Amino acid sequence: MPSERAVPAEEREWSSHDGLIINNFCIQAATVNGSGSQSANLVLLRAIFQMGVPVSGKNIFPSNIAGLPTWYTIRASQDGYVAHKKDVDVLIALNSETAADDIRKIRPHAAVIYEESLPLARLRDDLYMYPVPFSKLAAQVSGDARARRLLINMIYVGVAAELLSIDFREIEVAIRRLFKSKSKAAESNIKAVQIGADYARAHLPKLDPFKIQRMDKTRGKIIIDGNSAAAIGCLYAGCTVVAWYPITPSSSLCETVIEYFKRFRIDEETGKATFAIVQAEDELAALGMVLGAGWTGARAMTSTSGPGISLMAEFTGLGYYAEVPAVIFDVQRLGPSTGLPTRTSQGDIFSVALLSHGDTKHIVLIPGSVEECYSMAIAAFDLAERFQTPVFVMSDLDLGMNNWMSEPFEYPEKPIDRGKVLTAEDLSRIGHFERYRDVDGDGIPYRTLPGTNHPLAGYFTRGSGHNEKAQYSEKPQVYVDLMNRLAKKYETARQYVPRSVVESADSAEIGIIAYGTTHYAILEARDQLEALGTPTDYLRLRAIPFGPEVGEFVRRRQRIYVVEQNRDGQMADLIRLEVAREAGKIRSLRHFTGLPIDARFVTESILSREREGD
Amino acid sequence: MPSERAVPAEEREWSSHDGLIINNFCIQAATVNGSGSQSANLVLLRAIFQMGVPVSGKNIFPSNIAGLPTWYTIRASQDGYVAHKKDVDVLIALNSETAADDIRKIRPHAAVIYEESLPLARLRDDLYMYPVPFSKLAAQVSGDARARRLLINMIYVGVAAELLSIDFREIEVAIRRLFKSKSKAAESNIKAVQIGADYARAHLPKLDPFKIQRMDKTRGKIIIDGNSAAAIGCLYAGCTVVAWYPITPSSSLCETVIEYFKRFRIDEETGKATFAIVQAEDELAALGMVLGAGWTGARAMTSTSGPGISLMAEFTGLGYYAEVPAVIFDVQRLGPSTGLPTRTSQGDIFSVALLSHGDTKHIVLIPGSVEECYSMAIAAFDLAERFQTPVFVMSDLDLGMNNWMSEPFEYPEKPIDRGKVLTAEDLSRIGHFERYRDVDGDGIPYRTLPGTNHPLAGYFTRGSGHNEKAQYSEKPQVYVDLMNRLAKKYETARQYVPRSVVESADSAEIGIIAYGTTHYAILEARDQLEALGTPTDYLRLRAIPFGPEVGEFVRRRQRIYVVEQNRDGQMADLIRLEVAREAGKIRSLRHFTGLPIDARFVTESILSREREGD
Amino acid sequence: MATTGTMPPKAVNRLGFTMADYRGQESTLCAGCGHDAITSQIIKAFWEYGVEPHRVAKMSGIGCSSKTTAYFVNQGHGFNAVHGRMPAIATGAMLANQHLIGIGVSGDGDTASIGLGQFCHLLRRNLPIIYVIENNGVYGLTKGQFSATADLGSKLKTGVVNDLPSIDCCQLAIELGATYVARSFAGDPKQLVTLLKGALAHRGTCVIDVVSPCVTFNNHEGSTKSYAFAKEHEELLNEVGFVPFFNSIHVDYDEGTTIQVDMHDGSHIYLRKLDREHNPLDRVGAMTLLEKTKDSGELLTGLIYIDPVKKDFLSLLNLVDAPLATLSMEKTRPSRQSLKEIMSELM
Amino acid sequence: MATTGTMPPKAVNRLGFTMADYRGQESTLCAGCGHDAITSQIIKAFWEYGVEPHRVAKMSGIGCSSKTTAYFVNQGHGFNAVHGRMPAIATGAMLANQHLIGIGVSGDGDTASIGLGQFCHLLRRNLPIIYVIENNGVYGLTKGQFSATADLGSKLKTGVVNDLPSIDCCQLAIELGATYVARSFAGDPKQLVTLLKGALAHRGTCVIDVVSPCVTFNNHEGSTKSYAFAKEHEELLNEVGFVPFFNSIHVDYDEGTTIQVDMHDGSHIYLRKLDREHNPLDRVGAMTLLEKTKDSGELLTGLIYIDPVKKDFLSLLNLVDAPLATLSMEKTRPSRQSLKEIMSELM
Ligand SMILES: Cc1ncc(C[n+]2csc(CCOP(=O)(O)OP(=O)(O)O)c2C)c(N)n1
Ligand SMILES: Cc1ncc(C[n+]2csc(CCOP(=O)(O)OP(=O)(O)O)c2C)c(N)n1
Ligand code: SF4
Ligand code: SF4
Ligand SMILES: [Mg+2]
Ligand SMILES: [Mg+2]
Repeated sequence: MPSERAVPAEEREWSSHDGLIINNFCIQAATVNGSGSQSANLVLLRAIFQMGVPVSGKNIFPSNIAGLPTWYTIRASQDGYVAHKKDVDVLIALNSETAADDIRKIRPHAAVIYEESLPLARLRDDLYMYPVPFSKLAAQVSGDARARRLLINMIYVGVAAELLSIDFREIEVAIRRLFKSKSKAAESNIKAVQIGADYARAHLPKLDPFKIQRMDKTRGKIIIDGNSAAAIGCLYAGCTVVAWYPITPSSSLCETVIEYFKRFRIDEETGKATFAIVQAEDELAALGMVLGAGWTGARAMTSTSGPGISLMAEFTGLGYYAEVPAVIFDVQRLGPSTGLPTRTSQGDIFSVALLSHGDTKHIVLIPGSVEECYSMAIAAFDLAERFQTPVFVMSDLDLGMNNWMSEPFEYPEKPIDRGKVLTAEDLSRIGHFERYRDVDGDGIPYRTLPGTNHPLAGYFTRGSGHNEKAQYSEKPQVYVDLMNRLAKKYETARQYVPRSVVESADSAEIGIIAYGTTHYAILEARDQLEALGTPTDYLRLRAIPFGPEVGEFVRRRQRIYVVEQNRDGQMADLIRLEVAREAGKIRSLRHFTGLPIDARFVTESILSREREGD
Repeated sequence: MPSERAVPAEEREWSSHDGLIINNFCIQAATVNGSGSQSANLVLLRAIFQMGVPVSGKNIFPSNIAGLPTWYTIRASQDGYVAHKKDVDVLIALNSETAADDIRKIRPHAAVIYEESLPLARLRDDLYMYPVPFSKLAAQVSGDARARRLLINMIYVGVAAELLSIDFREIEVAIRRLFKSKSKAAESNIKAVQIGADYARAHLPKLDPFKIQRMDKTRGKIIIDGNSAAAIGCLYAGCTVVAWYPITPSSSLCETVIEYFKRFRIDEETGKATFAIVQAEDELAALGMVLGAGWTGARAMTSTSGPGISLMAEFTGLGYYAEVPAVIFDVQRLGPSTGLPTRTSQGDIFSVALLSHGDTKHIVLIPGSVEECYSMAIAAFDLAERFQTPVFVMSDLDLGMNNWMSEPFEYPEKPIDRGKVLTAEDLSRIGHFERYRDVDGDGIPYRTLPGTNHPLAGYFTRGSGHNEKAQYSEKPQVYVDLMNRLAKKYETARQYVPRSVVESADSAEIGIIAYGTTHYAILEARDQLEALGTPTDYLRLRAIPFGPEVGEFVRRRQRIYVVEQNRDGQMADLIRLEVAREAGKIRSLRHFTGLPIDARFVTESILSREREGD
Repeated sequence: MATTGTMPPKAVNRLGFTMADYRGQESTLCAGCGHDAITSQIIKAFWEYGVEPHRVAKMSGIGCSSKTTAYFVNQGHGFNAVHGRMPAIATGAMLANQHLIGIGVSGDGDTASIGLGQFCHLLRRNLPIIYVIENNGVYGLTKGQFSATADLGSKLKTGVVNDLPSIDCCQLAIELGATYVARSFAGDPKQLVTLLKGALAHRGTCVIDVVSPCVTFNNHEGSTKSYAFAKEHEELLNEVGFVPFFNSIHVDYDEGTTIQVDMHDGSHIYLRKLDREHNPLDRVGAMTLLEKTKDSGELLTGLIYIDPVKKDFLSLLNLVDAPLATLSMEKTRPSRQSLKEIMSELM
Repeated sequence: MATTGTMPPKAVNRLGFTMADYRGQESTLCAGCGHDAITSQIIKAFWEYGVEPHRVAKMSGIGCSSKTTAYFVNQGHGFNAVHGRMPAIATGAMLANQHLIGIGVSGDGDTASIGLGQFCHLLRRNLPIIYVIENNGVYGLTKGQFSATADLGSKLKTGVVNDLPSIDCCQLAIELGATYVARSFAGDPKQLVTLLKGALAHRGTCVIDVVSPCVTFNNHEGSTKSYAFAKEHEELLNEVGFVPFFNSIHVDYDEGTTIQVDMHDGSHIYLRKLDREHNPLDRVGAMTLLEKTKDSGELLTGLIYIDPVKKDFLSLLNLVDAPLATLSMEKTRPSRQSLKEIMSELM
């Protein structure tokens, strides 16, 4: 075990007080999935949060149900950095299979809480080792093997809380919150935490420098995952039809929709549902149902991930060409085909932006925070109806399934926008109706909803060639006109989709462009770069098609780093196409390990590319 | 009717001899589909061909079975131009519904053969009008309405032949060829032609200048459509498994495969088939079967069009990531969704090149002639097995379903390449086997075929994350390494796919890039441009990924026109990405009416863009 | 036995519409195609029953058959979707507006080949629509390849023989949960129109599998879906009569020979038994009948199975009465307070 | 009645392999998962029957169940494809090499939800493979949502009740053309191993629908796919015995109580009737039985239907004997002369 020492040089950035490292470190619990450790980790996370310390949690879990290694990382950051951080400061090593490896990987001078019976003590001599007889402690409380396994998790919470000075009362609050309906469970869990804390107090003298101290940086904030946030968005978007098929990491979005809708969308007078949710037989059917519902006038959505996107290609083309609204959430996971279902990625950009054969282009929204999962969900329904086309919302596993702090979401002040819909009264007034005519010059035609009681209301929707009156046509000019109008509609969308967010002193040579969850690594990396004398400007994309600000941003800078989480630099390519004449400026930085991107990767990549001169 | 006159000024290019226009005009037969006119048109086409005159035929037909307007254009061109030409010189107007419109559209001084009872004589006064009492003539021969309808077609052949000096003996040969098995039908058709010819001779004094005269430019050539050519390619490629689902304009490819395979691929000794062909239940299943067969070692293929491509997205990703050979023909048709199934397009480029979610890139071959449909079919199977990946061959309706002249196809001299397959003997010798290891540094691993009788041969194919030994793995580095190797494999493919064809004096400022059937319009347009003082260089793409010659071509020229048949300039974008720093040079010219692109469009577009200076 | 008398075409129905009001665009199918005959009966049935045209949602996939939704009820709302996927479109459409009268028209290729999965799941849900299969045993629109309903041993014009068993859509329908299952023949307009009216009165999935000859590609000798073959082999399972709810006719029937079925909307179906003893309310009997006659070559037509009580899919969802499609924002956006509540739970 | 005695695990089978030679990677499923029990019986059956490991093609879709192809016959060839699409992969694989012994393992979601269309078409083709459905009524891998085989009225842990009828894969299998159709239970290893050996002796599609409890998501009260429920409700349809072709045992049986079925490979299956009169050679009877017991709550296990004579899909194709996969160029590239012939026809 290393002797007491000062914060090492490369850790200057840390807040150090009396040799202590306060509110600025990563805890990693390495356990086995299906063992209930997830609750323990959430309790730790929330307790720190409740102490006012900015915190984030990343769950690295396997694609199976039980028995495989899983890692949960909790990052406390007084500066509010919430990006993934690779360096582990406090390891809770409870998975005997990976423990040795886990220990080998952590940074020097880290603390390790581990099962005392495992032969880990001598693996390294630059760590603070805290052996704990977890199994024995658990056995004191329960005879049942399964119960013991669950208890161990809370015991490590107790040990960690004691060692890191996490307030026991906050732990208690967090546990009662989690188990609210089952208060007996709450009590036994609290007891287990106590056992851990007691053991630590009695047997583990504090050696490491890591400590949580109360702050005031989380007051009024919420903690939520992106999928739940999107579900809440759907709730307030007035979504009425949901058709979905389970797939990791998207399932929890629709499952949360079900919960909230059952709670808040039952008509008070009649006790009946103002929504319909169908678990479809697959993704083809899910999107088909959404299009059917969108056609007849529901605000309809589905949610999926990569494989589902591929299966939705044909129906997406229909929605584009027949101009039917639909909202599709793509919670991206890693890799082609089945890939790594429980790893994060931004690998579907190209696929989604151009989904389907024969000249198609789609509106894509890219939330960069849980708040945007919420607000862009609402925006997506409005856009889908306004533009009468499928609109995609591209989240990812990291955003969708991990817990993030956020300001509370604001109630939408804008009323629901149902777009250009003609009612029977409108038809009587106007006296004619051509479904696919560009009346307003914006490429967007008017529609009626099936069921409208007016002799002019009926029209024939189809995925085959059609004229302005929605009649079948094979005339060359009719086809060209329709396709050009669709292109114009897409141009119009540039004005309506969320603008990019630019952060700039407008003096930097270097521009960074990123989107989605890559944002958090950029925030931190920019500070690191700045500190190292390399100021950067930053544009966070929020939608496709791009607004004019993207071209502008590129034009005014010398070198542009497009940072993203896929192999092929998909967004970099879309940007190159957008700024064709300046495509040479674009440099693509890609992180595609399936773990969320971290700031150090960005910082080091940019510095090394800058050195190389490319 | 106009008086006899010299060839007009804008037609200088035409060969004119004694005021005649010889072997250089377009005949268009406007009929109703399902009426049997297709045979008549083929007879005309072949008769001209047999007279040694270069000829091409374009069928513009509706997406239904019978009763709608259809147009067949035969272009005779002594210079060998075979691109679509919009100007009609000789119209055979037999569709009463469209006749007036058809006549309105043709060029001045054209000839019109039409049913005399239709009130068309006075529509225009700048045409040579030849009224023929088709119904009456047919009634003389047959009482049966259906037979009469069929006869009318051959009667117009006779009229046209007589007026245009097409040798009656060649007509006879062409008819006997077409009806070979049914010689009674041949006789009655010949008789009908005779009736038409007799009528013309007796009642229609020749006024127009158009005439076919024997030449010697087709000797030894064949006439074939691209789908049949591709089918013959599959035959000699040693393709063993075919799974398909009917779709226009791809169906005839597999239907022709069936014919040829039944004829030439029955084992002589046993009378048994050396192939298996399955009509699958849909395109998902078709590609699934191909992948299953490719995995166990068949040379397997399917053929489809746009909607099928969209449905194949998921399986394509599996093929890419699990590295299973497959050959997929995409005979492109027009538009998103169902679109216009009987119109041509090059609209699936982007979709196919990047098909499926999560970072995928595919090898794509693009035949520009019927000969290349044949030879690239063979190449595709070799590439699919060499690279262990899905390989796409992108044809289109124009190439696939229309008739084209060609030199006869050459027997493949290269033996079949089965790629890196380890046999039981190999395994014994080597002593170990890792399915996904990059042994040779080219990104391409070795495989075994299921059924190989060796304890080392088995491995586990999957679309989920896997290490070099084909074991499931979620390790970040394992994923990154695999994806990088796949990227390397794709780089290797640049050396193996067919190179672009460059035609250049290397002095032109202007480069044209085109591919597939756009080629023929370019050939003709370059001559037109040259004649107008605008010389051009030309690169015909034949595959994705591009070879180094593409970048080279762009670098060495000032302005590049990428000409293609889709709305979004999909290939132009792929080229922009390839030459990022010079993307500004790329100008995109797009023709997407669904009719094959014509030279005049190219010439005029380039001239006008050159004038504008862009 | 009484059926509704056929009204002369210029007369108006109970809603004041003439038959012409139920027509659509002109057909572009081949002259003589069975599908056009079916279209005529749809027009007639909708007219006679008195369907409000603006409530009609006409949905289809791709194929000659699927085109026909354009050929009836012009004032209705049509959706010609993609190949084999009409069931999903129909499901979504009905979810959004359960007041629509949904009719799906599909082909045998569309339903039993590419679309089989969606078809089966639609049946399982008992979605309240009329699902007409225009069954010609081939893919008409792509020029006559066998579909999955082609009978074992039947022959294409080219001489190719089908060596796989045919899929029986009626049998699947009964097995998987549809509640009104009939088979008919395009050449038997009287039966077909009655079955269609019965279907209009039923709330649940109504599958009507209609043998509909493809005159261009499957009407030759050796075909088992030709006019000639169907005419020769048609066997009536029962004689179907329909008395709509708005008709006060009282029907006297003999319980020994006739079964009366009371429909959701107050209409009645009368089924006169013929030679074969068959009770269409008996699910096991219906299945057994189809299984037994599978290879007999007979074309059994009539109402094969009906369950007039089972709940349809939409009823299971307990939806508000107004269509979801047109609910106002007041109904679909919960209160400001509710969001506060949710937020405070997350703090 | 005699069945093959179970050999001790270290013994070798007729080919000289030990049982260990039929094992695979270690399972990563939850402890107690029914799927693992099925894997064990596959290992045992393949060992006892004496399958050459290198001839085994193990194919699956996606799901906990689909992972299990990695857990047996390590020396075989595995293909874990995409969700619901194993049938197409299996069809292609068998086309390319009809000497492979194909076994597909799938889940109820994989087969009856997303994969239903492909499953049905596989059945129709009677492709010669063993198709094991590990049926737990839920999507295990995505954490326990209902699949399409969930029984009407069954309950999730969360209290959600399934209100749609379940799809019976055995009934579909018989109806659509499979020729060996059985149901079993992961908790009944003796029956399962015998059914698997019988399937190895059969040439045609063998569907074995095995109730395989998901201990994590569907083993609670209210589930109809739990160990407890299945144990309580299992009803043996018959007692199955299997005598492989290489075994010279002579079986004396009573024709009144036992049916003998002669298999393609010379093996024999003996079926001792139990209380229920059921003849698995009788297709109509088998269908009726399933239809009748649909809502009875009974879990009927045993061999439900067998047709030992119908031709399988590959036989219909009249393929050369050698696998297409490994035919030499001499067999697959026609002569130079033939191309000349084709070219001259096109001149
Ligand atoms: C995805 C897809 N695959 C193939 C096609 C081509 N296609 C159009 S209609 C059709 C079959 C139609 O057969 P059926 O449903 O029986 O209708 P019919 O024409 O016989 O009435 C096919 C294969 C298509 N439109 N889309
Ligand atoms: C196209 C696609 N959609 C969804 C998924 C997610 N997914 C994986 S397994 C599965 C269901 C598995 O259920 P089942 O087949 O019953 O297998 P079990 O896990 O119950 O054994 C789903 C929906 C996927 N992998 N691919
Ligand atoms: S091809 Fe056949 S199905 Fe299609 S319209 Fe003609 S007759 Fe009808
Ligand atoms: S989740 Fe269920 S099906 Fe999956 S491994 Fe666990 S017990 Fe088995
Ligand atoms: Mg059909
Ligand atoms: Mg399951």
